[in-house]
Amino acid sequence: MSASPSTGSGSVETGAGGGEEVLAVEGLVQHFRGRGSAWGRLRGRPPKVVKAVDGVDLVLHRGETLGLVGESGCGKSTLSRCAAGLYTPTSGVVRYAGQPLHGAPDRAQRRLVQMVFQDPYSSLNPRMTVGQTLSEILTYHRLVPRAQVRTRVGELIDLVGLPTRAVDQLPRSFSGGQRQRIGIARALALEPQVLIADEPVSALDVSVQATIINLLLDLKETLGLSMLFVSHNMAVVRQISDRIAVMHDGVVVEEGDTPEVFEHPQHDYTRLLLASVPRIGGTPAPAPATAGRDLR
Amino acid sequence: MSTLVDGPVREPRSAPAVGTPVLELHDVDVEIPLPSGRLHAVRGVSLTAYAGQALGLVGESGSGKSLTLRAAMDLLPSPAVITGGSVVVAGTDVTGMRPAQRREHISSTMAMIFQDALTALNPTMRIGDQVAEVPRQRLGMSRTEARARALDLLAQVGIRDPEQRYRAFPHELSGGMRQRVCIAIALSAEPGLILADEPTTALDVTIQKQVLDVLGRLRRDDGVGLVLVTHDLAVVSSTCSELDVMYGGRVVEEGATEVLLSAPRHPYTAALLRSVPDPDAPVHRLLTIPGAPPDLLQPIGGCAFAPRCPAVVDRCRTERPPLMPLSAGHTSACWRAHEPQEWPGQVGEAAVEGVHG
Amino acid sequence: MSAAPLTAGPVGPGEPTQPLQPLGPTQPSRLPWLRNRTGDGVLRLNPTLVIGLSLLVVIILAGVLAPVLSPWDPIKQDLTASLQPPGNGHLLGTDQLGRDVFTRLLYAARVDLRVGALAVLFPFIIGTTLGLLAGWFGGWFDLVLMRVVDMVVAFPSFVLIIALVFALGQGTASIYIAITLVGWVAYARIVRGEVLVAREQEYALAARASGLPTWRILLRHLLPNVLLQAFVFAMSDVVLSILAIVTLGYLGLGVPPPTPDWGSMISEGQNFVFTKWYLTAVPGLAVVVTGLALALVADGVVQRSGRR
Amino acid sequence: DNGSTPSTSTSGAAGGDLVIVRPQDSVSMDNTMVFSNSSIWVFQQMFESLYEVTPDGKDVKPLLAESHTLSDDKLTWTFKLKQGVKFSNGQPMTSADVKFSLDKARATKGGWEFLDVAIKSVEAPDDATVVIKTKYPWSPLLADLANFNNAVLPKDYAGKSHDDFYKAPIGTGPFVWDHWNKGTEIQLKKNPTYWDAGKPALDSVTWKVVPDDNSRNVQIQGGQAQINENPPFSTLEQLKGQPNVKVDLFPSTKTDYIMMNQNEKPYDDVHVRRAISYAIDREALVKTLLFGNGTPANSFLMPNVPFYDAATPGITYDMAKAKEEMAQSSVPNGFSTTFLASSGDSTDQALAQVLQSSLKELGIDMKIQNVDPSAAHDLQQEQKYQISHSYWTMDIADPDELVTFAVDPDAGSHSFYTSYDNPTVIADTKKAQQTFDTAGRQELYSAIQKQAAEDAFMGFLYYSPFSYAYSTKVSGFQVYPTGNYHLEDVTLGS
Amino acid sequence: MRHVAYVGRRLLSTVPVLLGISVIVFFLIHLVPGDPARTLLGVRATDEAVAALHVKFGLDRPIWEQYLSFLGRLLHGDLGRSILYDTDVSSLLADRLPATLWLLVAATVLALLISVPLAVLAATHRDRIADQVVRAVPLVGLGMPTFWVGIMLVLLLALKVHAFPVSGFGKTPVQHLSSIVLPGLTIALALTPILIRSLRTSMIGVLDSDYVVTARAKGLSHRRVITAHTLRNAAVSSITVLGVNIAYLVGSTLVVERVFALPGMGTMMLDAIFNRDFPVVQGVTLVFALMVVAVNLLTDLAHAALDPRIELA
Ligand SMILES: Nc1ncnc2c1ncn2[C@@H]1O[C@H](COP(=O)(O)OP(=O)(O)OP(=O)(O)O)[C@@H](O)[C@H]1O
Ligand SMILES: Nc1ncnc2c1ncn2[C@@H]1O[C@H](COP(=O)(O)OP(=O)(O)OP(=O)(O)O)[C@@H](O)[C@H]1O
Ligand SMILES: [Mg+2]
Ligand SMILES: [Mg+2]
Ligand code: NI
Repeated sequence: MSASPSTGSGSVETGAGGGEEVLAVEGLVQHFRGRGSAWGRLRGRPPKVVKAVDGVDLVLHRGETLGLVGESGCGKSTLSRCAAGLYTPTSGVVRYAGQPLHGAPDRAQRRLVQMVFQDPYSSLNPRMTVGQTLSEILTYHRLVPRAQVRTRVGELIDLVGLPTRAVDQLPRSFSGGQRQRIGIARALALEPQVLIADEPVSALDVSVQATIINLLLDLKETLGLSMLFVSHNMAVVRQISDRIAVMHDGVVVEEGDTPEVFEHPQHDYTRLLLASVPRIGGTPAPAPATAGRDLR
Repeated sequence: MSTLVDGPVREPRSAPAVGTPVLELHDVDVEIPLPSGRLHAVRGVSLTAYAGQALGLVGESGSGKSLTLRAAMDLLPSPAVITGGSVVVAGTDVTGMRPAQRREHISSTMAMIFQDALTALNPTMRIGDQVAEVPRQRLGMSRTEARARALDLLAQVGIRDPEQRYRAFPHELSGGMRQRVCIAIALSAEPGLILADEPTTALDVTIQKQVLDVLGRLRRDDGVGLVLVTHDLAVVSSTCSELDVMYGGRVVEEGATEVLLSAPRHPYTAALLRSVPDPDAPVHRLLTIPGAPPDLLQPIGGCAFAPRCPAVVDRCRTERPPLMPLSAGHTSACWRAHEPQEWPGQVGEAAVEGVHG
Repeated sequence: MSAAPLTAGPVGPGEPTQPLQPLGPTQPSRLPWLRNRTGDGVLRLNPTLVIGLSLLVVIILAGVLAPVLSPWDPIKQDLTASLQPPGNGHLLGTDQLGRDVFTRLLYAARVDLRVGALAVLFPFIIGTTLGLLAGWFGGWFDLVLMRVVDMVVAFPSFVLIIALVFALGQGTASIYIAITLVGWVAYARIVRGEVLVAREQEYALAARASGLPTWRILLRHLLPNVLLQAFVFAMSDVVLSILAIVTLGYLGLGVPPPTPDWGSMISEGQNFVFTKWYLTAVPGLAVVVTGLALALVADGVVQRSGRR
Repeated sequence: DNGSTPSTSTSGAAGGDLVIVRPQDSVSMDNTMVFSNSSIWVFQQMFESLYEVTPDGKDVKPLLAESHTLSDDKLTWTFKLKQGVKFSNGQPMTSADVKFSLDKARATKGGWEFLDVAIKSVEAPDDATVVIKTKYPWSPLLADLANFNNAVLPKDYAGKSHDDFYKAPIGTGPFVWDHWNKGTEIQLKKNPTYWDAGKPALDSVTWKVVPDDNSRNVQIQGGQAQINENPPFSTLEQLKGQPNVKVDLFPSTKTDYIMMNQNEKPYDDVHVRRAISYAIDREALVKTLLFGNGTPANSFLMPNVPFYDAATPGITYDMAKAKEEMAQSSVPNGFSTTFLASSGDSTDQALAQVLQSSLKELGIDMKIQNVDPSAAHDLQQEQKYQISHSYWTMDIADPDELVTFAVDPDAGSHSFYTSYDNPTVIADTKKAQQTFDTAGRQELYSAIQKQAAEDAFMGFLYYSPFSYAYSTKVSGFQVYPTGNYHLEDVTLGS
Repeated sequence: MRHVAYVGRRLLSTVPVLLGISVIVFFLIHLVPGDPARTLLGVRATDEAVAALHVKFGLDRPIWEQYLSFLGRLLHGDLGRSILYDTDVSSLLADRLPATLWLLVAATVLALLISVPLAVLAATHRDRIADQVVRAVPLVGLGMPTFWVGIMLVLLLALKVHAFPVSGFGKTPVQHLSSIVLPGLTIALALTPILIRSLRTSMIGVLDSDYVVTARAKGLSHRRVITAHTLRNAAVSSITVLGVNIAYLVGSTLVVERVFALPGMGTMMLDAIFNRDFPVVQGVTLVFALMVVAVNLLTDLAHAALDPRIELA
């Protein structure tokens, strides 16, 4: 897989994941202005700028899972939120099937890229039952006739492996893993083509983490979803991704097929990352070449 | 990852000889009175931590790991209380001591570090002062002595430019540095044992490694014992020689890490092991553990894991299995510990099926 | 390989065989703050809330049932029975104009609770709306609104209320207007702050990701979640409003006579503090108890919501 | 001064600072312009007039004048001045000062000059003699001269401008100016060169503003103040119960009225006014509002004023008659009206509520409109009210001041702001001003009082005394029916 | 150094607020019905005299013109002349300011003296009897009208016990000090419920935090844990609460000064309102607002000084 920017919109490339390109991130830059003071703003003093994403090109193919790894704060979440069309990028575009995603007037278009969030506790409205959360979007997007909303909600809940009675419960009566399932059901309700999962398992216990990973793998297979999977857990990423992009300080430093990246890392940072991964039973890996680097 | 800046190697004042028990828990019970009833969070836990040895403590979220450590440190969050058993620190039973005396005894023998270093540091105090606080307040050093000691400690945990960092506030440091400051604080009382409650969960892998390396070095060079709580088996595997697995407030399996991880003799340990993805060997599907952890508000008749156990037999539901020795230093609380090969094939069978992709 | 069917059955060896906590009735209570933490809809109240609510109910009942509880008319005077000591059919004696103090105390509960609640209702609505919009949209609207808030906040609210009641003339309407003009800022601030936090919560992002329109996100997703703090503040605000009314009464600008209200009762009784102390102490106590009840309710609600 | 001293001993130790607490501050020391009692009672300690009111309030006696003679045509008054009187700046008082003062007093606008309208000229033939000519025979002249607006000030304000003079006034009185912290306190010091040797006993007097009723009471008990100016009647009972506190009720000329604006229907109907007047239970008001410390009023004049007629058949409480009158009126079935009340004035509030419930029986639906005191004052004077409450205290020892104010619509006050207009009464008023013999005046004033009561142009409520609470250390303190007091006789014990 | 620049910037940023305040003050007071000239001149004032006074005080000009000249004079530090007392408002204010400042300082100090120890007691004995009592008793205070509390305090501590003067302000600083205790206490009692609750809540939050557990794990004495690790951090959030309530505190001087006959700005304000003395009302309100703004600035600074995480940007 090439790390080079795709050439022009709508161009079809084939990679390890196979299939046409569904989501393309081109030259994406996302800066945040620091809070700054009101007075400073009045005087036009430039507030501090955080360069969260600083020029990223990525391509996601149909049916493929792209893993995005990198240390904490390197801009993974920002990139994925941009990719889901939630932020207006400072510059660059995100295209879905060749069409710019952001500012798309068509709500049908925007629903095709959906997101699962990291924190299972804050990503559900605490005052809406699961049924309300799901039927709200179904009704609003007129995905099914009104009369069938309830049936569809039942199907979705079933799909993510929750019991039917969960419909009338508030999020707080669910465990973290169950909440994350609700989050996935919500994303799936919109029948998306692309699922962006921003560290969906990092807040979960290992055993629960396994069930969610399995669920995502199954969904991908049965629904043919394309997925951008963000994580800092190398093992998890290896388990789920076809391709991997390694991010460092707002830019993608390495990209390639999963086994390739794991076995023949090119970039120093990737090597450091892999060397740091603890392994069960494995003797501690030898110190990487970059050892001794100051820790920021 | 850091190379340790060479400071003067110090012999910890109170460090017992390697191999002597520093902390012994005997049948400790911790209960939390809640409006909805008494939550029996720790149920008769016994464990021993030796000087110079790293003991791992793993288990599902909510299995009572943190409360066990905090019970040992006499730092239970209110309203939790120890309701049974005894805590022996450096050979002395502290359960009957007067609070001030107990506090003094415990904190001069053991120290504790927490998961989130940012919240574990006082945000309004300079980090140097936080490290110097124990030498100054408790060890009776003068201001300059304490300062020198703090600088020394900061250097020991691999903080570059300690002179300059001395005056920094916690929020001005990176996560890994903060965690190392915490370790420096823990070391400032010259403990024989460090209790670490998920010290690396909040860090990413590269920084996690640096922190674990510092802890490992302390153990090797200074003979400081370590109790490491985590739910990451991989971390345990590369850090600890001994391992205790907890489930539902009890220790369910105990033994050498290597043995436990290669040949688990408790179904829970086995299941846990199989649900961890291996960075080097992706599988088609991970094993999961169906069902939910036990409700600790309720009494549990038999084995706490029984409702979720693939190898469950009738006896498991009615009679609680005690920790039973299997081989030297390896015990398991399972009625069927002796016949792992007899456990029915679980869904996890699929796990070894083949490399995916 | 294990391909689970699209719609049927749990996928994989998922956790939920008996995963859910015990459940209550399926239809949860409509009042979110009356649900307990597990959300099972059973009104399992905590002691603080119980005491607070029962006190409040007693006070409200005292007002509502005043005609039943007392044979006297709160307004009818008997100049021959002025300033009677307690006893003789008058539980708390009579006031200067020979009216039964106990009866007036009961009827005053009606007036004060109503005035207090209404005086809080308007600022609550206005402040919450503005705070919600400012917090969500930010930008110049937020900037201007916050500068206005700064200005109003810079005034000692009491000074402003007194000046406004003066300007507008005595009467309950003036009290409402004055308290509203001054009071909305607190709500705007609180709600804005909460919105700034809530809008960064992932559920708000998720609602946006689902392509829901802004008004719906504001009303359905943010408002219910930011209302708690505003509500809690409103509880103490009712007390403050009653106190403001009482103090206006002390300055002679309160609820116009002959309507009984605790404030005017206290100020009428002031000249007798040394001889007939109960004339001021009892209505004073009524204000205190009401304040206590509302504060306990607010406390209980906070405890119940799991926040501290 | 040789007034008899009612309060017992005069043997208190000399010296000391007397602190008087009061609800409001003075407004100004300008004796020709100011109407506020709290100002008047202060500058009266510094300024003296040719005559002064006698302690019973019914007559005048010479003060800075020695004696007077009246010409036969009753138009020329000649006064001999007291000798040896000095101003507090050391300058002796002469007839030139008197002429200057009276000329200034007459020249003001919107002040007390209405008292002096009859004066044609003032002359000073020699240092010790003053001659006053009137435009027509004017019997109340001595009473008018006794008023504070005609006090004797140094000629040409002792070389200062009018404004500067009143910032630190100079007079012949027993006390001299010290300082004034506006809104908090005024202090006067003893005049060491006072002409009445040996007086005053006090070193200084301080008036402090303490708006809260209870605070004033408490300060007397706590020893921080010695005299509490006009404590409300409602607090008298508790004051009497305190050790070391003495409560005195001094006979006054204070009368309270219900004003009815005849410009507003249906108050132009005499039956309505009478009905309302009949519906007022004055006995009950005295009992509840004044706590028994007063008497129902039968006339708009008060018992301590000359020519008051106790026999005037005033209207008394009689509900049956009230209903009868109502039935005869233009609004037999009642009407609705608004009472203008001062907020914060407890008497007003209570009175309004009592009236409200009495009028209900007549089918009159009365609302209470509370406005702050100064707005209430304005609205009354602009006659933008329907029914309201007011009171009056005399300043001089002659009924003319009040009678003109109350029943003569042309005197500037539209008959006490009621627009009452009865030609017979007006004619009698004018005649009385020019009548010198007591019997003749009595006859005229009796007629006026009778007619005014019959017309019920106001509802006369009650006469009430001046209440004062003071420390038992204070002796020699006396208040005159006009409300003023003399502090030169006061001593402070220890 | 960074603090100096910060104060400078904060001061500048109050300018638009103050301007807004001046607008509110000016127009608000003109809503009040009634004519100050008539109020001043009294019963028999002629129309000419009233008109003359109008000219003298500029009351005859259009209102916006009055505002502009008001603002212009304000910039020269001229607050105008009191209509009632015919004195410069600024000199009146100078007379009255000390009592009010004494009162505010006394109230704040007393409030802190009462609430800090109680909050510490409650937070360290969480959910036990001491905590319940400390939490419940001030709640009672929350509902008590200030003037009533004032009267009760006078009855109890001045008249029965003779511990303090009943009212007034005295002449010497020592007298000021003893006279200010009761009024200060009155305001403090109204403030303590709020302070105790916020301080207790933040103390509990801090006590539960990992760094306090760390401090305890270090084996430090209870006293050291409270003073070095808990109070300061708890104060960080409570100081803001105190700042927010300063406006309330300033407002309550209106009533408290009246009850205790203190010659402060609050009583002057009431007098001025009752007499429609516009310039004084404007002046006092401005000074009050300035005080609130200044106190908020101070609390911000204190906050920044206590909490190194605050960026003084
Ligand atoms: N809304 C925002 N405003 C200002 N700065 C932001 C915002 N969101 C993110 N940042 C900053 O941008 C940088 C990248 O943040 P981001 O959350 O994308 O990192 P991440 O890789 O997801 O980290 P983590 O693994 O901790 O989730 C960080 O320095 C962060 O502080
Ligand atoms: N302060 C508390 N109040 C109520 N319940 C508590 C409290 N602290 C712990 N518990 C409960 O006690 C049990 C054990 O908690 P503990 O923190 O020891 O678990 P743990 O093994 O450390 O879990 P984790 O891996 O999530 O940290 C859990 O069920 C937890 O919910
Ligand atoms: Mg992230
Ligand atoms: Mg834990
Ligand atoms: Ni497969």
